[in-house]
Amino acid sequence: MAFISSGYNPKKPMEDRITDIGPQKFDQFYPPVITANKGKWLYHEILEPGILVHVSETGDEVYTIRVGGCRFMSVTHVREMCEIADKHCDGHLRFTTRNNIEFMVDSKEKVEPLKQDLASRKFNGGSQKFPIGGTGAGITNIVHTQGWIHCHTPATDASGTVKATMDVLFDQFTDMKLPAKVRVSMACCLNMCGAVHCSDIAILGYHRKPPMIDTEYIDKMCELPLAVAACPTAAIKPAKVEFEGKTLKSVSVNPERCMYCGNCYTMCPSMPLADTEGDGIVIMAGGKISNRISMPKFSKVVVAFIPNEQPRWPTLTTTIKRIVDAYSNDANKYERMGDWAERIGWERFFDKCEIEFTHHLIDDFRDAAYYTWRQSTQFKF
Amino acid sequence: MAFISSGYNPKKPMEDRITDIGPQKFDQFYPPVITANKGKWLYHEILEPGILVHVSETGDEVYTIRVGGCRFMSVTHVREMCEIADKHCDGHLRFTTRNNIEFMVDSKEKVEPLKQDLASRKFNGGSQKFPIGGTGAGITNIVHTQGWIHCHTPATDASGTVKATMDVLFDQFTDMKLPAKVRVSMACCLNMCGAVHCSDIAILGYHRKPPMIDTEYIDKMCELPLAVAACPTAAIKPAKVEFEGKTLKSVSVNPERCMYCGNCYTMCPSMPLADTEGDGIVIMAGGKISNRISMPKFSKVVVAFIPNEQPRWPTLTTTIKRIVDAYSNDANKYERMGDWAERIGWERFFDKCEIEFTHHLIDDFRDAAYYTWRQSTQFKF
Amino acid sequence: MAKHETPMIDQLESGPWPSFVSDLKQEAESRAKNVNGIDYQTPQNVCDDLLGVLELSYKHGRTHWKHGGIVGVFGYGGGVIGRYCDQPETFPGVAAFHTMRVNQPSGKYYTTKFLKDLMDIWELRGSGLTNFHGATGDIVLLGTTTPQLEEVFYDITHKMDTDLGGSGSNLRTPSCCLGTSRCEFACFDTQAMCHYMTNEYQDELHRPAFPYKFKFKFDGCSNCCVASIARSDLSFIGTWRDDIRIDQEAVKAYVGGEIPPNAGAHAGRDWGPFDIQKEVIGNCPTNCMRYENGKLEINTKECTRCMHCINVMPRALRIGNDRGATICAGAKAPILDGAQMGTMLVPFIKIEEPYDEIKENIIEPIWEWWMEEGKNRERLGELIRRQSFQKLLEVTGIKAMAQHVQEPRSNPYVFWKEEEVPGGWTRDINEFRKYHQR
Amino acid sequence: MAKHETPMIDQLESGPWPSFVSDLKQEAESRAKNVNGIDYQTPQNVCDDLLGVLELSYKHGRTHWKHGGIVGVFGYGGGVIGRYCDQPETFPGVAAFHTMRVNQPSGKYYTTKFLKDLMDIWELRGSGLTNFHGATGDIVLLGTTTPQLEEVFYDITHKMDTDLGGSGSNLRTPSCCLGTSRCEFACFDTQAMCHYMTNEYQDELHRPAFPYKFKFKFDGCSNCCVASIARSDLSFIGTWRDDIRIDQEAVKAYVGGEIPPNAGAHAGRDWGPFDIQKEVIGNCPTNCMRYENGKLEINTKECTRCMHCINVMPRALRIGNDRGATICAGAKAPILDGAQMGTMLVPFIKIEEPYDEIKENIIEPIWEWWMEEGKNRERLGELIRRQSFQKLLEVTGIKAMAQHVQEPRSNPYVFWKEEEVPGGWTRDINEFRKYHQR
Ligand code: SRM
Ligand code: SRM
Ligand code: SRM
Ligand code: SRM
Ligand code: SF4
Ligand code: SF4
Ligand code: SF4
Ligand code: SF4
Ligand code: SF4
Ligand code: SF4
Ligand code: SF4
Ligand code: SF4
Repeated sequence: MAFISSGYNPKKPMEDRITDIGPQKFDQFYPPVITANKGKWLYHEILEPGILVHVSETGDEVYTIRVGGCRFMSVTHVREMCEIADKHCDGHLRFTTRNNIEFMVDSKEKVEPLKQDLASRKFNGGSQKFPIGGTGAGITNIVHTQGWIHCHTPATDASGTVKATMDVLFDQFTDMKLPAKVRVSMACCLNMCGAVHCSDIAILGYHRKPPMIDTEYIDKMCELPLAVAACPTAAIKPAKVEFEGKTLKSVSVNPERCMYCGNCYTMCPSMPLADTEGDGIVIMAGGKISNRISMPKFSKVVVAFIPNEQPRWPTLTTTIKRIVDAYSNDANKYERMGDWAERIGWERFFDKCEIEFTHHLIDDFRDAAYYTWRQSTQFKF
Repeated sequence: MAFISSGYNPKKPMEDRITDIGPQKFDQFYPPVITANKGKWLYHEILEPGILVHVSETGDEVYTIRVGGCRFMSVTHVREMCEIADKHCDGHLRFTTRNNIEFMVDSKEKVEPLKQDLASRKFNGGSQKFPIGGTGAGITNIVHTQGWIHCHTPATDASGTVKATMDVLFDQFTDMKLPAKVRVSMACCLNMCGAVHCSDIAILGYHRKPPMIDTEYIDKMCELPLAVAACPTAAIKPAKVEFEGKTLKSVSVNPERCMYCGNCYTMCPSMPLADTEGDGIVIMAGGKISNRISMPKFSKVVVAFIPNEQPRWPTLTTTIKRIVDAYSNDANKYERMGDWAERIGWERFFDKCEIEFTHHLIDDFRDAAYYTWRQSTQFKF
Repeated sequence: MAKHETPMIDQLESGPWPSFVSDLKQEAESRAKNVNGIDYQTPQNVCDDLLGVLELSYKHGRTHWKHGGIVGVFGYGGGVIGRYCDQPETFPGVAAFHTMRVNQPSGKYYTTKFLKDLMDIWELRGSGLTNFHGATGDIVLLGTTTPQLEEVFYDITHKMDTDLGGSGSNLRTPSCCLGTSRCEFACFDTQAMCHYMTNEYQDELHRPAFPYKFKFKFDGCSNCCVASIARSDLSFIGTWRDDIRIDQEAVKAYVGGEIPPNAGAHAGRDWGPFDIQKEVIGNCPTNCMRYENGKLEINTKECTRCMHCINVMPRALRIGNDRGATICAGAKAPILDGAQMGTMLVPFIKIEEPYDEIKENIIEPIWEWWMEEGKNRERLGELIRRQSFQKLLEVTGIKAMAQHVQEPRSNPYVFWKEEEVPGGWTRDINEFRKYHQR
Repeated sequence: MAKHETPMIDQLESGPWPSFVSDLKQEAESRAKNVNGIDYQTPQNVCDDLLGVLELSYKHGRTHWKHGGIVGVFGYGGGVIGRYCDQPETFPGVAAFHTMRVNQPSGKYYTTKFLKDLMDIWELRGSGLTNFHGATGDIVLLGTTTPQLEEVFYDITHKMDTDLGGSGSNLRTPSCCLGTSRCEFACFDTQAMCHYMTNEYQDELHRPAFPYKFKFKFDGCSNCCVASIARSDLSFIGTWRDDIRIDQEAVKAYVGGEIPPNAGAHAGRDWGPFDIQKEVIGNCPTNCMRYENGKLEINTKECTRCMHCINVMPRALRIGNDRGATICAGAKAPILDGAQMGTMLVPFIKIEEPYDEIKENIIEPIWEWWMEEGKNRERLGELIRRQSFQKLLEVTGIKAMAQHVQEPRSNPYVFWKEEEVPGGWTRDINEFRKYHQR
């Protein structure tokens, strides 16, 4: 490889430097029909799963075909999208807040050819490149995080668990048969980069072992007081350790107090948590974000642990499928999963989803835990 | 006065001593109709405010006339009750869990004479001795505590605030026009001996000044470490103080951290809180205890402070009356005050009750405070 | 003539509600007159001085009782609250003004004989002032001098076959709703159980050995007329497991307007004709009822036994036959860390004398745990919060179930036990570093 | 031929959902073939080695990325996440594999030209792998070597007129829903505001001066399509104050079954004919709607603008005309003390460029407070909890109102300010003792 310079001169980093310009202005990217009708939209309709029309007071219409994106995308794949957008959409496209791709056309005739084109494209392995769906009362793309592809703290993989789960939920991506939207989210550790804490179903990577201490290196690599201070449960104490005849500064972790949050590891590389058997997945359910009907709410832990069963995590995916099916059969129209669980009572949620309730699901984190216990004689046997 | 011995011999305290016998068995006190029908009651009906009938599967009936008791009662007053019970009820009566008195008779004919008799009795000052009422969808007796009659920590009086309030709510005691029961409770300090924390309306004595420190005496009279440990907000620190040339062990109180709970005073007489201008009343509302329809719930602080306006506390009583009226006008049948407030939204509660919302009413006590803030865009302007 | 001028509290004599001031004055007068020539063992003018000190408090807006006062009867660690006036020169009659807590009979039924006998003792030996009843449930005898404490105790035990109640760090006087004695909703005999427990645990009641106070209360059903769920460390609340018994004819009578709804509780206002759909079905918190073609159906499986429908139609609906109680734990007043409601611990347990299962599996293991782990002045509810509800389950050997929670935890911070995690917690960093370079 | 055997992750190629493994292989193949003869500045086999290291992670059930890595571009404190493989000998292609966060255009509309240009740069200088988009909203360019960081930065700024996004203790890349551009529910131009704030606060975005990260998100209405209320320190959510606009004819068309409810969102299942009572009126959380005699009425005063009725009947109901936004503060993920939702701070504010009121009265005072008082790694939400919501009100000069709370406090532990209490806190114990003896 020969180094190709962009023009940047490391000796004079400020030369020709452009900084703080921010992103390009969004409206330069609008398709013409959007520019012409911005702020004038009257209503929309979902014509079929994945296909929306928005109608403007000018009489204009924009047809949107939404396709599943796996977010982790290659240059080649992005170029293929561009090729499609060039062919059908005058060179415009957009991405949604949940990492789907939207192709927009300005008349109904253009929909069918676009649709055909998208549906025809498959990866070598057989999976669809651009599955159409993700609208209305169904399941859309799973927002997720890095996992074993790029991060240092994951307790499971992100792309893999998502692929396995979306395969199982694919019907719900392409039809709109659920009582309401079901938003599935994935985060590979407690940092919860996907903000999965308010999802109908959350897949969460979780460590279950206190950190190891790399005694020999810890004092060299970490600011010990920072590691001590990082621990939310005060499980870490400074310690002196004998190592090969020398007394080293280190820390000790009280395993009884540790909740495996990895916050110490974030501050200190000499305290790794990852463990083949310790690591796995927590399933949370019943959260939501929209203020529609009910207020936003947090997801609740419904399965305390599922081991990592890569590559396809069957226990995880069948459990999720069971939850979705139970919800689908039982909830009212417009009723989000958490609202359903609250209406029937969480004790019934566990019955209907055939999930065993275990002591892990009772809150014991801080004082506020109390507010989740049942302070009433109202319960179902 | 000549000392009259009961038989107790202080020199030989164990002589003839009877201990640990507990109370007499309850069933010795039953009126015959209760003995005969215990466990066999079929149903009851409130014939008019204060008058209940319970019908047994044996066909027997018991008529109960409930009368308001001010709980603080003299021997003379109790004897008067006994006289009534002897005359009408074969020498039986009972007290309710809210300090009312119940006279029971076993046939309908006996009701009217008893009623007449009760209604005819008045104190010299003009108040009724035995007001009939306290049943059904109305207001019953206010449970309360000692106040200035007997306790060392009150921030207001108990019997006086209750008398003033019951006079204002007297109509609601004798009719049954409210949407549901409204339970008013009173406690004269944060110890809340009346368990007013789950009442539709709670009258609560509250200090607003940090304790004074009786420097000269504190080390003699208190276990300083106990006083320090008693403080829930860690506002108290051990301190050394110069006093008339001597260095005395004492404590210091950080007024910023003090929430005037009086817990230190409970442990240490040299830290009194009482203050004419600091002390007064908090009004709480919307709590309930029964599990009927909705679950039990805590009362919420709706007025942060009302000064002590003895002897009749007009601001307190008119505020309470306003709350009761607003509730009465607006709530649904069977709807308790807290359920009403939640249905219309607490912002409307303040509007309808014409109470000003102040920053004091926002929870800032510990972590759980957060759960009472509004995490939604759903609110009413 | 009154001993003290009391212009402020005099204003509390007017108005319809019984005036405690008038009553107090009547007692003062009775003692002044002393028609029966009693040799009062507490100052004759105790009531006058109480009026006086109360007036002074009204003037100052502050109490005039000194802090605490350690007095009691021999061998008991509670039952008496010592109290001294902080202006004894001005009010010598109440210079010492202790209260005694007399354990009420469960359910608070009385014969006039009992009351009169008690009043005789208290007129002689005390202030002649009482509370019927204290907030915990006791008969509170309000105000006497130190030497009279033992005398009163002797009298009530010997003459009245009755004992003192609790105070201090011990079991407090248990109390209950009237239960089966006069209520058709009662799912167990609250009075019997309350009486039994009071006697069974006399030692715990009289001799403080706990970290702090402990309260039992017994409610016959979830209407909770003794407020157990809000103010007892262990509350026993009646419930049932089978069907609500329905008398369809009576339902029709309600629908037809022949019987007033809710036993007439709303009769004071015209709420319009009874609407079973709106008033009963529509208010059922679980939506488990249907009224169609003149027939009421309840889906028992979904019913949470909230009592609403039964309260509204007591002549048509009756509690089930398979009765018992739900046990909640940890209720308390707000000091120190905020109030707590009782948390549901045992969803259903049969209530049968001698209550062995409850004593051996619930009450005593909880006390042991609390006595072992509880800090000074830490209520059970606070200990549960500090050490977790799971710990309470362990201690009582109860399996966690979804019924224990209103909702599962929303934070994922699950603490695992080492034995639950394969391989345990001891790991070899060098083994790890073989696969993961620094 | 693949460089590494990948039997486990190969199994993720089957099934209908787009396979990232297939895509990764396609890129590996493209780089291996290099049809266009590119002089790749990142190892040509970077994708092969990523496949390999991923397979190893699947085998071990553990990540193979080392902790952290401090790299970046000159003058910026964020925008790059350093990453090194912990098996560099086996997977030299990904030995260094840093990501760059490129600030997306607000609303994520693109021209193919822009994307293709960016892809050209990234194919040359990076792994050819991306995330469209990162969870915060950036375009994530996934995997390059240290020397390429400045080159990519130079290219995107010079050739693409585009900047890096945030990482580290600074303002993070703001993001928004598509707003008025294609949504009839939008109450303000989310993209315009997002773009404005991104540019206005470039310094805060690129140069970490905060105690921790800070996020803005902009939602056009309370459907919250960018989830602002759950994951932004300050979230701006569109709303209105006047009446929902009703087209009564269209309402009738819905009732008559001529228009599918909820814009056809439920069309996949037969839910029976549309029932306006049950589906709209009955689901309105405030019960403020009536449909009688073919006319829909909404009591605006009681409406909480939850969007439900509008969502169900978008052709009949439209947001009001007096539009603005609600501002919520303090949302965050669960680390450290549990997740937080945004708390409503400003019920309504007009949204008009240049947003002076918002900047001067809300954003900047909040930042000042947080920079002054916030601890290291303390999010705004945590600071509010620690110092009280009242403090946030003080800092922003907003008056407390009932709207700020879901319910008032249930503990009575009100902290008073000395100036609020007559006489203040300094008292004379000797004066007190004149009236109250020890
Ligand atoms: C395109 C997108 C915004 C964007 O800027 O990219 C979008 C677009 C629309 N949303 Fe959304 N929402 C989008 C993410 C969200 C999110 C965010 C999320 O899930 O992370 C939410 C919050 C979800 C939650 O509460 O957990 C969201 C909650 C809603 C709701 C409320 C649904 C509910 O029942 O609570 C509506 C109203 C509705 O569906 O009737 C809505 C309605 C809509 C409408 C109908 C608005 C309109 O008039 O155009 C759009 C098409 C809906 C559809 O897909 O069926 N949108 N919408 C996002 C598409 C994501 C995707 O690829 O699937
Ligand atoms: C006598 C007493 C029990 C005792 O052992 O002394 C009692 C007796 C009855 N209660 Fe009660 N309750 C008694 C205190 C309570 C309490 C405790 C309290 O207020 O401190 C409560 C809980 C209140 C709360 O939730 O805040 C209570 C909540 C109920 C309820 C539920 C009401 C509700 O709407 O939530 C019912 C059902 C009803 O009224 O239909 C009820 C029903 C009844 C019935 C109808 C039961 C029956 O079949 O006999 C009794 C007569 C009701 C009436 O007065 O209208 N009782 N009841 C207590 C009378 C107190 C008084 O003097 O006024
Ligand atoms: C007499 C009585 C009030 C009344 O007027 O009825 C009472 C009076 C006192 N209570 Fe109480 N409590 C009384 C029932 C209660 C109740 C209600 C109940 O038991 O159902 C409660 C709330 C329930 C609970 O236990 O949580 C109650 C919660 C307290 C507390 C706070 C306890 C806590 O854990 O939060 C204290 C403070 C303490 O113990 O230091 C307290 C302390 C006190 C003391 C002993 C004052 C003190 O600081 O030491 C009071 C003595 C007053 C006096 O001079 O006579 N009292 N106390 C009640 C007992 C009479 C009886 O035996 O029947
Ligand atoms: C790349 C991204 C995940 C993704 O795959 O999309 C990401 C990746 C990381 N996040 Fe994140 N966060 C990403 C969006 C989020 C979000 C979502 C959002 O912004 O809407 C959240 C939750 C919202 C919030 O901020 O509360 C989030 C909450 C965290 C946290 C916990 C912060 C907290 O206060 O609780 C951490 C821990 C930390 O900062 O030390 C964290 C830390 C990290 C680090 C830097 C790991 C670390 O320990 O230092 C991750 C680097 C991964 C890598 O190797 O590339 N990340 N992180 C997202 C940023 C891409 C982008 O710029 O668009
Ligand atoms: S959730 Fe955790 S493991 Fe996953 S990308 Fe974020 S910080 Fe990394
Ligand atoms: S993992 Fe979390 S709880 Fe455990 S020691 Fe580290 S910081 Fe503390
Ligand atoms: S509430 Fe406070 S002041 Fe009143 S009796 Fe109880 S402890 Fe005393
Ligand atoms: S009153 Fe309460 S908060 Fe104040 S110093 Fe005393 S114990 Fe502490
Ligand atoms: S709690 Fe139930 S059983 Fe006891 S009196 Fe009240 S209604 Fe009757
Ligand atoms: S008891 Fe309550 S939950 Fe059960 S059927 Fe009656 S109203 Fe419904
Ligand atoms: S948040 Fe509201 S305005 Fe924005 S896209 Fe969603 S529905 Fe439209
Ligand atoms: S927006 Fe929501 S609250 Fe307002 S009328 Fe519609 S459904 Fe009701």
